[in-house]
Amino acid sequence: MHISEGVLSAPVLVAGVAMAAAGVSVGLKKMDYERIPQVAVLSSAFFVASLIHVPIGPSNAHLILNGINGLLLGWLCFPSILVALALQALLFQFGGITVLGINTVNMALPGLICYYLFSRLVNRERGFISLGAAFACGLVAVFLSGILVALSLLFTEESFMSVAKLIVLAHLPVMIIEGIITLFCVAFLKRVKPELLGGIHEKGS
Amino acid sequence: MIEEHFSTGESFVHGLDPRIKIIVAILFSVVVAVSSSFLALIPALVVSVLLVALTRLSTRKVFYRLLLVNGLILFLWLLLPFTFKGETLFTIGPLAGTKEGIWYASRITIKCNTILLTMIALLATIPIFTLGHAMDKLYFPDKIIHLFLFTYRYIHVIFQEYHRLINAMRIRGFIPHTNLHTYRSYAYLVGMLLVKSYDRAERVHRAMLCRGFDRKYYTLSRFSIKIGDIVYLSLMLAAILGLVVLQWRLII
Amino acid sequence: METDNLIINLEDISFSYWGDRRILDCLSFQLRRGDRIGLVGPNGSGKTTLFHIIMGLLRPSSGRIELFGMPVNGEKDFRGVRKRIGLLFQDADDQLFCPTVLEDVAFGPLNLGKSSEEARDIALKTLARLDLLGFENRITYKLSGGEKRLVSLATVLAMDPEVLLLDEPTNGLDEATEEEITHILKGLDLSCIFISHNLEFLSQTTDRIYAMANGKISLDEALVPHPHIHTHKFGRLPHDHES
Amino acid sequence: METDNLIINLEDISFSYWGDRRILDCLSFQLRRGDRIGLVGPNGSGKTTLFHIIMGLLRPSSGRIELFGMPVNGEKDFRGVRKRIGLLFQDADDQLFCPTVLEDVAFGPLNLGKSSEEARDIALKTLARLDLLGFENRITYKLSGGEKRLVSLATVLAMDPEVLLLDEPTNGLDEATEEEITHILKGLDLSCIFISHNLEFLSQTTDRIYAMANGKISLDEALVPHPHIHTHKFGRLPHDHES
Ligand SMILES: Nc1ncnc2c1ncn2[C@@H]1O[C@H](COP(=O)(O)OP(=O)(O)OP(=O)(O)O)[C@@H](O)[C@H]1O
Ligand SMILES: Nc1ncnc2c1ncn2[C@@H]1O[C@H](COP(=O)(O)OP(=O)(O)OP(=O)(O)O)[C@@H](O)[C@H]1O
Ligand SMILES: [Mg+2]
Ligand SMILES: [Mg+2]
Repeated sequence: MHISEGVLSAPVLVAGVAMAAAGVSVGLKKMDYERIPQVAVLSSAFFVASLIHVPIGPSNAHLILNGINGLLLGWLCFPSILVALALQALLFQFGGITVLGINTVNMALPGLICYYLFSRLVNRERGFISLGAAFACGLVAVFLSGILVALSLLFTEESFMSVAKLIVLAHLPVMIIEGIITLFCVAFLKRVKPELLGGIHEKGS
Repeated sequence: MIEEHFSTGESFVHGLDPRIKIIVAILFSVVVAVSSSFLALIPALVVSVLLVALTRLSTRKVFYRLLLVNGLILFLWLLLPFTFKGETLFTIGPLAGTKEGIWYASRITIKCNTILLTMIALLATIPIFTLGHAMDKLYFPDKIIHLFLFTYRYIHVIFQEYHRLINAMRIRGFIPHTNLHTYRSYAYLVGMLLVKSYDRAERVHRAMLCRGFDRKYYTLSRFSIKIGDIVYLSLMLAAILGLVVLQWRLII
Repeated sequence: METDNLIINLEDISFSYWGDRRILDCLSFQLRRGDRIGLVGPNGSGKTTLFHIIMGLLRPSSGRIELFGMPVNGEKDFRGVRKRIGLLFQDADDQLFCPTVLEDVAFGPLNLGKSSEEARDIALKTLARLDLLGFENRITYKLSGGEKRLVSLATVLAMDPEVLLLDEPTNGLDEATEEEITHILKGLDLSCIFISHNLEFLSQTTDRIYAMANGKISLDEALVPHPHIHTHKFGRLPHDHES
Repeated sequence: METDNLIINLEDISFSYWGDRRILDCLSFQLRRGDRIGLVGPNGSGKTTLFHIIMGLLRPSSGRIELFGMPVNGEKDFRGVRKRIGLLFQDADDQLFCPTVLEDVAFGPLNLGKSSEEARDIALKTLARLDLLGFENRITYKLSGGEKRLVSLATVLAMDPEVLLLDEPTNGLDEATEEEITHILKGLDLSCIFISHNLEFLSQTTDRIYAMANGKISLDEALVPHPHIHTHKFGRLPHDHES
């Protein structure tokens, strides 16, 4: 969920940039040069996946996948998401320069949190624990993103309350779908290429 | 295909040094983003329209881009006038539209469009690869630049891969509905994309090793500042300063 | 009547990608029931593009498409006929996206509205037909190139199509797999179009060969068999040298 | 002495991916200076894997590798010799990772420590040698399949290698491009190994053909030219039919 340009107040924008800078620099530290192609190719995969629209009843929503991004990339999801958002801004004019920081935080921070919450569980042998964790991972990541977007708006202006509520509400169906998709996606990876779930973030460091 | 719609052109703006354009775009956007007074915002909007006019891009294309983004803004227009507290300006049934709400929505509309127009005029007119090289010359961290360039390079490969997979689904009669079969199929699609991407990344890294890659990237890019660049930069700095003054006076 | 047998009828089709040069230029083409046609042409001549247009994955800028005697226009029309035409992609890597072979082969039947049991049944039968029993639980991603081709073919056949469009089915395959595929394709009683650069394969599996160039298709009359110095088939069975 | 000319010497190499079956199984192989060798084998027999082992991109679980008369073990040793061996990857999209053709071709020379001017010069010369002048500023991902192959070859040649390892260089190319590549490769005065399923190509460009199967390599002695019915080359020039 992007926040458009011009909506947020200066303090929120600055806080966004500061937090994004912190996250990205930790991410960059953890990413040695050798792994740039790997992270880049996965970032492009997430960029492309975010162009997929799935139906929800009469409407549809595009995939966000920040849960699984966090799961695969750990801290590296900060630079990964930053780059993907920058390219979306440049190619489609979604979002823009000044909201790049806050948008990155709103999507990457939940990814990172989910990485710490669920990575272990997802990698469990036991099928249902692992799949349950995958579902929760997709769901919680989008939920947190919705909350962060709402908070960004509230910190800007209290009168945004009803807009913020609507946004969280709009995230609810998306949450469930992201949960389901993350579940099946993890099931797929576990069968096809489990080393990917073992994490790109820990290898080589 | 994922296209850069605005990056090619013959205009004066397309020929400017990309470093100058990046600096101006960032400064201008930041000033607009933190401004609140219409006294500053309306001139800023005018400047951004002028900037786009200078690029001689197709008006239709630019307009189309704005239209997409203003969809969201429209949503705010439907909400803000009725949710902001303040002086009632009009009523529709039980809903009371406030002056403050309308002002706020107008402010957002102007800011959003101004920044977008600036981005189109200044950043979207730089080919992405050149943009990467220019950021390198501007001392952005080189890891982020290489990540950026690689990501852009492989977006195309993966987008094509995605397209082929989705076609493979379509020719087998796949029609998306709100059901588990649909979500599972999409999840498999995403999983397959990730796996293929991961393999590709491994092969790319090997290809780099084969050509003597040793954790250092070099670039061949060369830029040079011309008179036109200096003139443009000076004018734009003056304009930005003007906006700051307009905005600042009002704060006092 | 003649027209009853007209399965694919393209009239004056033109197409270009994103304002590029014209890939197809007023192309006309007919496929009748029972036809087995080979299609050759240089890289980039638009053979793959043509197949995608027939399937409605790409839309021509002008021209008329009739499939099974009915004009087709929008996505809706194509959805109806796609089930009756099987397309094998140029790159088998693109066709398989489910984790296991069984799921992939059952995907088509599921989309046709079959229950999971029926779909499973159909999938198993199709695999048996291609001598692929035992592959059900293999991970598609880990199949070899030749196996991927065969499984892709199974996914197409599982939908019980009336026409087959195969895009370079033998590309990148070793001789043994190529022979296997040739053998299977010879045995299928369907109308079909095969794209290939491999003339030997085409001469074995098709009745007529068309050539594509400059955005048009023409019957190739220069197709005359003639003696040609060629090296022996080899490299398939290295234990020959050992035994 | 014999050994002075031994460029690649593999002894008893075994390899498997992630606890899979053994892809290479006690394989031994020699390449001498001036050798031009073709390598064939079914899909998945491990040809690509073998190339990657020679380059040190994958490490064998057992066995000895000697390159240019010296044993190589760790990444360090391989770094030294990689510059002297040029590997063309099976998929050109893996090989071209820089934005423009010029940058991609200059990438190798830059890593060899050349200045940007020198690297630029070398890149331009290599492009000229392959008749690719005018391609410098083309975007790599927008090249056609054949162009990608040729540019990949340029990126390899720009490093001025002593040995060339090409992995299916003609795969998916049409006849014209294939002939062009065949012509270029015939003209190169290097030791080389070409993987291909295309026997005609190999018979034109190599002196000897080895076959790979069951994790081993053996000289294929069945390679004897014999007459064979073949159809004419055709389909290239459709205006023949029109004129
Ligand atoms: N998605 C695309 N976007 C833009 N151009 C494309 C796209 N796909 C193909 N082309 C171009 O269209 C032309 C025809 O491509 P097509 O794949 O139909 O050729 P083909 O005859 O199948 O060639 P090949 O023998 O290599 O498979 C080529 O020049 C190709 O570069
Ligand atoms: N990264 C990998 N991880 C796991 N298995 C792999 C990997 N790469 C290749 N394999 C497997 O190793 C085997 C040998 O692969 P390889 O690519 O060397 O075969 P090849 O002889 O080059 O085949 P082709 O003619 O299809 O190119 C195959 O069974 C393949 O599935
Ligand atoms: Mg094709
Ligand atoms: Mg191979």
